[in-house]
Amino acid sequence: MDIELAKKFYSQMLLIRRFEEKCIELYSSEKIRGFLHLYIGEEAIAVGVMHALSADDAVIATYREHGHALARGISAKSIMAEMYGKVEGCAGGRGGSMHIFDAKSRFYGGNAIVGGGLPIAVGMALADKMMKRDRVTACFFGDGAVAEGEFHESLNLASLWQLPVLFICENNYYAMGTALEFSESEVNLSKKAASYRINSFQVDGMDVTQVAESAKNAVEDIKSGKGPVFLECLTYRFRAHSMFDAELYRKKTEVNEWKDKGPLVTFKKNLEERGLWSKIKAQEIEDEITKTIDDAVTFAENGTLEPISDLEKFVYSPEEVQ
Amino acid sequence: MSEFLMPSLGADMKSAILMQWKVKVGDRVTKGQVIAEIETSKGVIEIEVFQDGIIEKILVEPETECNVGTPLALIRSDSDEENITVSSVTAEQAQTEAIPLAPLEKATPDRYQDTTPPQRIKASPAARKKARELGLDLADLAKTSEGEIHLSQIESVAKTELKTPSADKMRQAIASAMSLSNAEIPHYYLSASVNMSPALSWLEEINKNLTIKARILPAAMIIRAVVLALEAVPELNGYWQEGYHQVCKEIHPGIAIALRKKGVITPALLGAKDMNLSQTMQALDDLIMRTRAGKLRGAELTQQSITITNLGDLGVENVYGVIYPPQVALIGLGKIIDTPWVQENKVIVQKVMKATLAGDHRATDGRTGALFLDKFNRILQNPKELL
Amino acid sequence: MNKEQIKTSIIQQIRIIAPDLEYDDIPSDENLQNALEIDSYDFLHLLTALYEQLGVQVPEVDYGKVDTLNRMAEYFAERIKLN
Amino acid sequence: MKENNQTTYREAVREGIKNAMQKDDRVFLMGEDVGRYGGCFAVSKGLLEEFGKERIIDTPLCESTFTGAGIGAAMNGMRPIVEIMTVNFSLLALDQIMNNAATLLHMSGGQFNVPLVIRMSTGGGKQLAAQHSHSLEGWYAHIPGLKVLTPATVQDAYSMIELALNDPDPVLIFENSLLYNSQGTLDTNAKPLPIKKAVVKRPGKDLTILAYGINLFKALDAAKILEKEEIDAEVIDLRSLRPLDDETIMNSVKKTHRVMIVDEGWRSGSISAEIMARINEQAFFELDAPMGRVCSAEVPFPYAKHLEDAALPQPVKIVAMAKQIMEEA
Repeated sequence: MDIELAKKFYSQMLLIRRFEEKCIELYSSEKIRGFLHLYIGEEAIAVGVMHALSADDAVIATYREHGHALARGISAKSIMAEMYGKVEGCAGGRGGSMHIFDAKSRFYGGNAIVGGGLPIAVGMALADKMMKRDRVTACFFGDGAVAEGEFHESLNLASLWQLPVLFICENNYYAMGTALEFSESEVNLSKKAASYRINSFQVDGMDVTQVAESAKNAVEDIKSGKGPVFLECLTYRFRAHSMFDAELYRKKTEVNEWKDKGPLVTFKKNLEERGLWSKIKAQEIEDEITKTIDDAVTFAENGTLEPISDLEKFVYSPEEVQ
Repeated sequence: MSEFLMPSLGADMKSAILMQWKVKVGDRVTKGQVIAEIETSKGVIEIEVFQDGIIEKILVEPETECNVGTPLALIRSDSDEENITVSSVTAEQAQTEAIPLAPLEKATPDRYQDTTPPQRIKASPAARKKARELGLDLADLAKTSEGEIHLSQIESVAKTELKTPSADKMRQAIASAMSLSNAEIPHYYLSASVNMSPALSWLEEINKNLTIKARILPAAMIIRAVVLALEAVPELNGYWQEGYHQVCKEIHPGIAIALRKKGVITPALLGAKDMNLSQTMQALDDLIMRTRAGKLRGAELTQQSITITNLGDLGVENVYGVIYPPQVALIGLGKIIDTPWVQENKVIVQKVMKATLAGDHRATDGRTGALFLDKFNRILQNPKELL
Repeated sequence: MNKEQIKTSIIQQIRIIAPDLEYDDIPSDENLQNALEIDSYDFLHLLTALYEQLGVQVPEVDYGKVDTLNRMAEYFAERIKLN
Repeated sequence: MKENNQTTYREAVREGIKNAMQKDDRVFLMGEDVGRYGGCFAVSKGLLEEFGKERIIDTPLCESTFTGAGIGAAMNGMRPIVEIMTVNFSLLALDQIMNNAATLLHMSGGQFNVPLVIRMSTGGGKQLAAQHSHSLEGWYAHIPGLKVLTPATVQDAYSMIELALNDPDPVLIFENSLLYNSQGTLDTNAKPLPIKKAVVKRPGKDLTILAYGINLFKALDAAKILEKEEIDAEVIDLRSLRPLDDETIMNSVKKTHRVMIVDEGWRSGSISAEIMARINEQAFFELDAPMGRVCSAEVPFPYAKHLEDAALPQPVKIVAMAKQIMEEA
């Protein structure tokens, strides 16, 4: 772990944290509408996994995907503008918080149907295998998706056809308001995935270095043809499922326990043990991030609305392409 | 200085109850710190402040319901001047600008491009159906109207060129007229016996040197007599409308014509004043034929200025008719029958017809009626006047 | 033209004026105007049509001789033989 | 294929797939029992031997995921043909089809195309009872972002494969299961009609009958019967339910002024209802009589033959409806 890597991990995680906090403020003042699912508390997974992926690999995520998008390199400006419904947003203001897309970084979207992205990831990996391309499709989903039929169908196909897909399960112990023990007979999700003869690992989702390490090994295994890998990252979301949620389903004490071992806290302790904390100039990173986020808000505020006359554009491809 | 507002937690949240403050005036607060609890439809939710500062003033007491965007407290930030915090944006500004509605009309696709070929008559199905029912020809109607032909146009045309309405509709029309008439018109009745023998034998002489096609029926002669009498006594020929009596310059007598098995209709013999006897006969012949063929013109159904019912054919002697509003008189002509008649104090047999007059007392009185019957009778006693 | 043929053409003319009547509705020896609800106007029309078809005019004075179907047929039969 | 290019609908579909796979190695076929079994309706018999298991892929029974995999592969450079055995099982894949395939291009602001072809059999008439006799192509025609084709003739069964594969957007092809054995002429180098074009199969002047899929042949049978009763019916093969060929439909209505539709779907919210609404909007003044339609009875399809026949559109029903419309003129 050198200073540059430490700076990268810390600033990416902090950017996500501050970005999501700004979203709360903007949502409260009605600047952002629709649904908003925040990644506060789970930053280490996105940052760790994205570190292991190459630009050539593909990413498929869920509706809680601001962190993945930022970690994948999509600009705070284009994501913020998207949530303002502006045409400068990464999907032209048509997707909103739950549907962030970016062709350049092969970010194939947030998906608002729980488990909806898994079959697509399988298909993308199938194409890569058929065309003998040396790249991985990383598929993020939560513990809620494990209960969907498509989880079983996708893991089975991926293993059956030995497809180059990296399944990353962000197990934050709650599917919206239903705790894990109320939705899964087998709560050890990596053990469940192993039953499909898939190499499955359980890792501390709060420790960015562990996540990055496991993800790197997984990608290497996949690219050496050992078939799909299943990474279960144990984590916790510090905020409600979405903005309008009284969190009746969990205790504050539990939330506070997890906050004490959150991704930023854990990483800071880790850097202090290695004498790196003082070297990364945390305050500079903080100020730079504040500026990035303020610029993003200004960019979004000044964004323009897509003309209504474009409403039907892209329902089908333009005539000439057909 | 900035306001701490009641936050919006979702599109379907319009207001919430401030339950409890976690801080008091003078307390220092830091960005993200929970400073109050609110009660929403989903339960109690903690709300946080979005920048560092000191609680300057509490604006809302606990247990108060406030709309989203209501200022709850004032927060003085450390260095008040430099950092302008977003939260100071009031609720109104906070509203993302309303989506421009103007283009919404443009966004609604126009219903359809009218591509009906010119030669196709654009008539609505309702209009076509009505036209078919009334035997109206759409083609000539289309010539006079541009654009689409709707039911309303068919119905207005029907008023002027009505085909004989079907029997039951006609019954209904007569029924409503009769009930109105009975209810509103104060009728008075007069009758007189008219010796028809002289006129009939005069007519027979005339018919002798006419071919059968030009033969004149007694009815035509009688109608001619009525018209001449009305010229002398014009008050009976007109309308009672909106409370006043209006005498009609033209004389359009409604003639009762029987339709086989379908009741009686009284189309007007338009412009009877300007017809001599044979012209009256031809006009009557034409009117009866068109009535039975159902090809009457609208005016013939609406312009009657008086009505003549000669139900004599059916053996009824006295005809006490009911006036058709808004007309003011009706003349009933009975059956011509052989009757003992006193002449130069000898009793001889003559062909006698009972003529009755129903009058609207609002418009005319018995004296006018009597004058008319007298004139009518004298004309028939001197038939040459009829030519 | 014999009497029967004349009778049928009279009936044909009557059915033109009163299409609702069938052949057998028309009685041979009853007053046509009363039995068939034919008014003076229709009766004149009937005679005019028969004049055009058979060439015989019935003057008003002879109305009494043509009040039934049979008498009318006879009346026409005699006059057709003459001219 | 026989010499004078007479062939069956099934062979025409196979020929279309084979031809496409030979020309473009991005094309592959994926679905239940398409490989070793040779296809539930024997459409893909022999293809496994010719192209191998890498391109003729038997899938487990997981409609949602193998359809989703088709979407993913299409987004990642392939030209997959996903065969869902019957429209009845496609309900399990409806979320992937509607929320992903039909939506991604628009929702991503034009970034990601889904050049995917999904074929499925459809329709009743084989006493398979309620769960195996659905005719839901009209449903799918409700979804913007999809194209819905209903090949009735042997020629279309062949040429629509190529048309669909060349389209950068998802195309669904519905093959009525009773048509697989039907015979017809196939000209493999005939230039295919564009996807959107409806075709007048029997010109006529008194009444327009709109039909698609197997109903085209029921409509043509009915037209023969009507001919004997001096009713000259114009029969049109819609070929595509989305997009609908409004122009051809309205031109025919403007010619005959009387129109009826044969649609095996249930009448409520069906494609026939949509077509009647469009005629109402675009050719209202052309109508001389109320429009008519013959649809399936609104019942779960019964097993017993006499009941199923009563539930299905039949030529005798089409004739009766046509006469009713003619009388109201």
